[in-house]
Amino acid sequence: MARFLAGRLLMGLLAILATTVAVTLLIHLVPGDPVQIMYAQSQGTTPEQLAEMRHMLGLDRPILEQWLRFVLHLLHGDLGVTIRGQQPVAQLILQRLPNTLALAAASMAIATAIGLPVGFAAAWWRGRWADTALMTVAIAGVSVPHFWLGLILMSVFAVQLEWLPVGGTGWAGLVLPAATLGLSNAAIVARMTRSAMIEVMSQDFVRTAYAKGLLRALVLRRHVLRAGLVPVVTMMAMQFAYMMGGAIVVENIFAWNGIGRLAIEAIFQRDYPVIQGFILVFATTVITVSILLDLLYAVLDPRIRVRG
Amino acid sequence: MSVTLLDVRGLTIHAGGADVVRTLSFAVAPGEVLALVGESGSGKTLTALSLLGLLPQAARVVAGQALFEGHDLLRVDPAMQSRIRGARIGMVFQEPMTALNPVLTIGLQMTEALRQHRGLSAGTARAEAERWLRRVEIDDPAARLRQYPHQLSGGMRQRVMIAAAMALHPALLVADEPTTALDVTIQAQVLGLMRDLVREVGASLLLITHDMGVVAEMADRVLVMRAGEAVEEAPVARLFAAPRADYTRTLLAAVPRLDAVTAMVPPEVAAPLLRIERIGKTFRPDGLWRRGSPVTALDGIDLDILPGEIVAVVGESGSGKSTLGRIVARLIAPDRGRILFRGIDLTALSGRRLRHARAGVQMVFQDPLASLDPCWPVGRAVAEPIVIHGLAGRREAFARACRLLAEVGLPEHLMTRLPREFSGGQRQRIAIARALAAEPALLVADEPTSALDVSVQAQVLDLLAALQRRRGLSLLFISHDIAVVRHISHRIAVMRAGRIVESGPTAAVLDGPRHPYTRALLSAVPVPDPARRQRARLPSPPLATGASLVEVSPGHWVREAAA
Amino acid sequence: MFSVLKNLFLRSVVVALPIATAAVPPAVAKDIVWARYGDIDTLDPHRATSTLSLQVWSLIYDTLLATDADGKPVPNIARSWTVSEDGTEYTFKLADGVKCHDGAQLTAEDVKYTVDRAFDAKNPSVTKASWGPIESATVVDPLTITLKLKTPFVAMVPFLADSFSSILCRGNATVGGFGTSAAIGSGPWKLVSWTKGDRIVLAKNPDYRNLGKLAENKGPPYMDRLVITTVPEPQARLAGLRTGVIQVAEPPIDDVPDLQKSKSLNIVVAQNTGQNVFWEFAVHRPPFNDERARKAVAYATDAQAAIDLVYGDLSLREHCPISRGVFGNDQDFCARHGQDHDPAKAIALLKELGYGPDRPLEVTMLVWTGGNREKLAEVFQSQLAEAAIKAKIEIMDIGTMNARVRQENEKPTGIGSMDMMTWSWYDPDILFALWHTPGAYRGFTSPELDAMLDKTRVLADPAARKAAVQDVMAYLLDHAIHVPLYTPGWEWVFAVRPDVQGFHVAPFVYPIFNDVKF
Amino acid sequence: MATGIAGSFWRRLRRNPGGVFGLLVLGLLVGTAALADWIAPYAPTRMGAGHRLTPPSLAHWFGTDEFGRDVLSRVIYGSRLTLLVGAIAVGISLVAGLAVGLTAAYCGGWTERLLMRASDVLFSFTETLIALACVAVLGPSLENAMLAVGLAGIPFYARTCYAAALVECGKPYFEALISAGAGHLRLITLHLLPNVLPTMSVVATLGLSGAVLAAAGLSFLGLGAQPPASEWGAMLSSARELINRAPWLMLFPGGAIALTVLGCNLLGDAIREAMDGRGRT
Repeated sequence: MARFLAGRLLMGLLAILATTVAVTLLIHLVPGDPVQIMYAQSQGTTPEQLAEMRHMLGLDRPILEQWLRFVLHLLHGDLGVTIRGQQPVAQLILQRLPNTLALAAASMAIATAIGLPVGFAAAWWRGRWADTALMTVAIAGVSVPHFWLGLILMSVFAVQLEWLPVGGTGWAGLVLPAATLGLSNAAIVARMTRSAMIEVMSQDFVRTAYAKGLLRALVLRRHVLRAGLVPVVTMMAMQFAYMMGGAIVVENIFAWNGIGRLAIEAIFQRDYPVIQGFILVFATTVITVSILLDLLYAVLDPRIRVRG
Repeated sequence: MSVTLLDVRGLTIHAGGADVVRTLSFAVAPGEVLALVGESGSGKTLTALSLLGLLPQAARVVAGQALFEGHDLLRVDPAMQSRIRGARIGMVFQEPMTALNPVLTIGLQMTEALRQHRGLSAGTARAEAERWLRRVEIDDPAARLRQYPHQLSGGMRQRVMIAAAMALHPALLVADEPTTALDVTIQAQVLGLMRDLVREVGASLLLITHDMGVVAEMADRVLVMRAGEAVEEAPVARLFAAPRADYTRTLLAAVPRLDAVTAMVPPEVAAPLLRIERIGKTFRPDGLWRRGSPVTALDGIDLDILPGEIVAVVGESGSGKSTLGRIVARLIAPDRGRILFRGIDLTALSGRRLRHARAGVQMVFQDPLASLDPCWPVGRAVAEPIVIHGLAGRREAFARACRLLAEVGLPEHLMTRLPREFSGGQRQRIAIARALAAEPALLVADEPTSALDVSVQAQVLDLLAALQRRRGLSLLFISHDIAVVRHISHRIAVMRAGRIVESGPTAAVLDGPRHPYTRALLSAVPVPDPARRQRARLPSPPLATGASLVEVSPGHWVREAAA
Repeated sequence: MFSVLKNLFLRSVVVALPIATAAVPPAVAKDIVWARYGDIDTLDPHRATSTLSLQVWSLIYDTLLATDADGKPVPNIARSWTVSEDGTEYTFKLADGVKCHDGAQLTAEDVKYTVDRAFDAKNPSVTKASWGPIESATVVDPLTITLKLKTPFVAMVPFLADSFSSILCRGNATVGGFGTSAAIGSGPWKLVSWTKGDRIVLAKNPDYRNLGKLAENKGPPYMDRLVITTVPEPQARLAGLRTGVIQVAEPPIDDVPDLQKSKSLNIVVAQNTGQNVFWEFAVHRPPFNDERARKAVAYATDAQAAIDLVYGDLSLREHCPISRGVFGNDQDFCARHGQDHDPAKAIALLKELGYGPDRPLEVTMLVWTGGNREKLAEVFQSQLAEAAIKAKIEIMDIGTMNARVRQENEKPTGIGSMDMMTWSWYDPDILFALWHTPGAYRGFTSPELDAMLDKTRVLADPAARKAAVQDVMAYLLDHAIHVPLYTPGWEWVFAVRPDVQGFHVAPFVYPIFNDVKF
Repeated sequence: MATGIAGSFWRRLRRNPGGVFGLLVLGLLVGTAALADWIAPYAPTRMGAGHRLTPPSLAHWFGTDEFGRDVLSRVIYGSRLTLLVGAIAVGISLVAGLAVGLTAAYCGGWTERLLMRASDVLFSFTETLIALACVAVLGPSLENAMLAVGLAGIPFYARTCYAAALVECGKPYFEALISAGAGHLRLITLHLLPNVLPTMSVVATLGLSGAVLAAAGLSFLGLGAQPPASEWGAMLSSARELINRAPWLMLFPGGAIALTVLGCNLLGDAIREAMDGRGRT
């Protein structure tokens, strides 16, 4: 088990390092002169100012040195400053990261709370009308674009019924975006849980359990659920990453002040340091959470926890 | 207690649009061992599953009765069914690797049935489980109960299954091919164990198998099934001595007998076509960080194959026989040693020269389902090696492929069919035809018949022998079944844990085995003759390392234990 | 509000978050919440020009003079002022007892500090030119200051009434973080905190006395705090207004007619905004170096139809380069010189230049976000398309567009570039800032235009100055250098909750919160 | 013979209601895109075709938008953009995914480990982040969005192709061909590819729905289609401001996206079921 985790941690670190490389290169992939574009977005574009800007960003030095500089600064928690207003990027992102995480966590909670039981019920009544009904709803849910669902929920609950605020911060502001993201992902969780459970129910050891004369409920609770937990947990890791992706769009609909909205603004303002910071923080968050869930996976699956 | 424990009358099971079991009737007396024998697709497994109501969703019982202790098993309500299952009828399945829940401990999976059926407390149930594990010869049972299934070998898991079933003192134990997935030596021990336990508990045994040897070893009475119908039912002695149905007779004839006389004429001695010199191979788990322990598959193998000679390599799983076959066919590279084929060292070749030279060594595999590319019509598949080596133009290659298919007994008009439209036996023939297309000098056959039904097995073996004689091919025949090898090979090499323990002419080795492991191996092979049932089983000796091969008689080498 | 989110994050990341339907946390009692679509650039009046920033400066700082309801300069901190004969020396008498937010007395020293900082050699104010050619600011006594000019400059007096000339207290030099976390002025509201992109919190300045501003309340504001939040989505602002989380905000333009009918919110439309929205071109390269191309765009544009479609009656067609309410504006005069909607003329001019339906004139149209301008751009895009002008719309925020327009002007090559520029000013001197060499965006300049513009700065007599201004406007319109479209254009519509009294908007879109009560 | 397999495949597909519905929707989409010029009642960019913001009526089945443009025509022309973006994005992902997956499975050793680790890392970033990063670098436009969605899909296609190809490489027929001396190119193109394509066709169909969603998402954020393009995502974005006055405005573009995605999903599932029949010989 320790070796599995050490491997997983090392992989995570490698992935984050790869991200820093990608992020350093990002600014050079921009067609045309990035500094010209970036600087054009703010005051003054005289050649000396451009040169001074290029020097300040360190873009005139060789790529390797730039990367080392970037990593060194990263270790000191410094992600450079924004082009517009010279605000430290790290502070700007860390100020908003909790909002995105809260949204992703709330959506995960909703998606799991709805998705797991529905998926399980569909697997349990496989082939019967309940299964087809639930799965038809699920596939419709998967097909509805979450930004459209967001608009519909906003129109009904915030504009017409005025139960909830359209946007803004605080608990009330979180309900609609989390519902949007949670509902649209609940369908995916349901479909995945169903196929995972069906796969487990068709295993030989379930048939052995029945052959031992165990009661149906006991077989379900002890054998199927416990064995089904492992694939479900692996699914949650991918689901969280998917949720973070969805959060970017939903934040823009409901004016939820997370890093997603910050990223979109930065793209429009071509504020590359902010974009670089965003990509790094987003990737690191996703990787960290997947490692945490792998930890949970390793604990649940004795084949990894206990060496053969 | 009525005279019969289980009375099945007119059982009919419908699945996939057809009746797979038609009006089957049989009875099992208390304490009796009834064997249900038949080839794949005969419906024997479905019959067993229907008794416990475990039929897969696609299948359902349409007619018939199964009276057992006053209940009709086919129509009993779920509450009663769960009281009968496990408590009155135990079941053991074929595949030990997946029969246990990987995420639960052995202890929990053994005690849960005990606690439900006999209301034992956790402590007494655990003690009972421990007692039964010791009874099925599993060491340190207390520790084993805390372990997980992946920490036990296949044989041990099957023993756990049997212990779990018998601990409930069932009246009837249903065993569906319990030892098919196990090695010969372990198979013998598990069968013996099962017979003793059943007799001890006074239960009856319904044994489902396709292996007549196992039937001869275990059964009191036999029911032969074919395509869902009963063909013949008789006491085991009479069935083997005087089979009445033709199908039974062909079945018995097709079973290779260990004691059959070998009539192979050894070729005259000449320069070896293939020389395997000190081949060694160790598999290291890949991946930068997963430092698993390296596994030594081959530890210094020396073997010669003369032109036109059939050499059989026999050993249990993990002995390295398949690895050796794949190294000879240059599918994997050895760590040490050389392979001299017609004097050229295959291991040194690479790229275009390797691709040309290796045509001389072709391979036939075990799994007929995957031996042919599902997207290619068989005609084109057989012609491909010819096209690859430019031995002939496209049309000529096609014609030659027709001739090859005819040679392996397949009519010409099937050329354009896809592999999925052929049976296992036919597909193996096509695979052989493709191997011959490259006009090889040596054919490496890795368990070519072990996935086929017994009757088909015999035909393919005869085909191989005939082709070998007619074309003067050399054949490296790899198998775990000594009986199969008996009447096809000139020489035989017995392998264990990556080393050859004994090799020599087939008759010499099989009739006068000198190495203790060979003797144990031979004693474990089930002989399809009920009369020779009770002979003693020899235990396999501990692994001897460092000993060297000594020639005890011309061409007969034995690895002596270290002096 | 940030603290709520922080512990929310700690609690919810691992454990699945239980959706507590706790009641919405009540806003701190008695806060006025004013939601705007964007945030200020900086609190330092010498480093930005956006209206969003100006409005906040007008709350924090005070000015020497003030503007009355018609936009005329009147005394404020400066109780009176005298001008020398040759118009190059102005002396101001300051009111006594005016206090800065840090408690210090506001004296002539503070005015001198502000002027010297605006003319700092190394880092001058971006609006240095608008102060006029000030040579020196000398403190005569704590309540008297004299400004010496190189040449006469009549536009300085209206400038000193505008928030660009906010008086900075001396304390700002030493407080640290001036412009981002500190801003000491003498205005009705004190700075408490600024979280970029989220909110600015201002508290009541208890020592404030209204010496000339338009508010009826002569003392400090009635309410305790004013919170200015950034809520880019119009629908979010509207919903905030409805649920009471927000008191004052710019509503979605499209919903204004319904709001006016339903009376659920009071709609306040700013008058005399001085805002002017106009086409501007990159004149140093083809095609817009040729006057005919510029005129073609002017003829193809139907501004009246576009603003009817997008703004209904909230905006008016504007013919002059300086909008209604600014000295020198004359709709009829300008209409005679400009190019009104005439597609046939546009097509004819383009044919002369070799463009037609099969070879359309490709241009980029730069527009800045907000105020439904993207929608207006689409309308113009389709109007231009009918005259074989293929416009690719690029949307960005105002800071980005200012820099981009200048960059396009300085770029010698590339496809034609035009932009929908917006300026608001209280005095025709804006034309000097825009079109006098070197020009705010390094755009069109010419010697005869420069001469005409110089005259507008020196003529003290109103009639003479008006004639000079009209010469400049005629020149700009005849050569299609400055093609006026409509006014007002941004942040001129406010929706206020019915229970909020006393809110009104001073000329040039300065909201006044001193009288607000609810 | 070869049609034998295809014949039974189509029979099974026809029996699956989801498959039929999926085929119908995709047929409708392709038909609408092809015949847009004929069936659209008005030109998509013609302003003032009707009064502003009128609800669905006989003259305008889907009503009119804030410029008086006919929403039905814009949705019809929008189908062209959606089909174009979806097809090209899936094309990019599929071709690149196949190349990476096949090479990794066939070569093994370091190439395999390198390629697969890289795609795992990219996969963990989720498609949205990769698409955003591409658009941030290339700048917002429909073509860039298409490229971004295409690139973002590669890790998923590569992993699926790698898994399928690995299974084939392990099969005896493959090893027999190696021992028969078949060259690398021959093995990959004539044997690996045909056996991997059925699985990849399922991935491509489901991928199409993913690509359409992702592209619409980007346009919704203003990073994809620029005005006056009548791309469904962009139409939804402009409908957002008018949610008060014209709530019906967002129903039709959103509905069109949902219908297309539903069609692709159902078709993908149906193909997978119909194929499993063949897979389980």
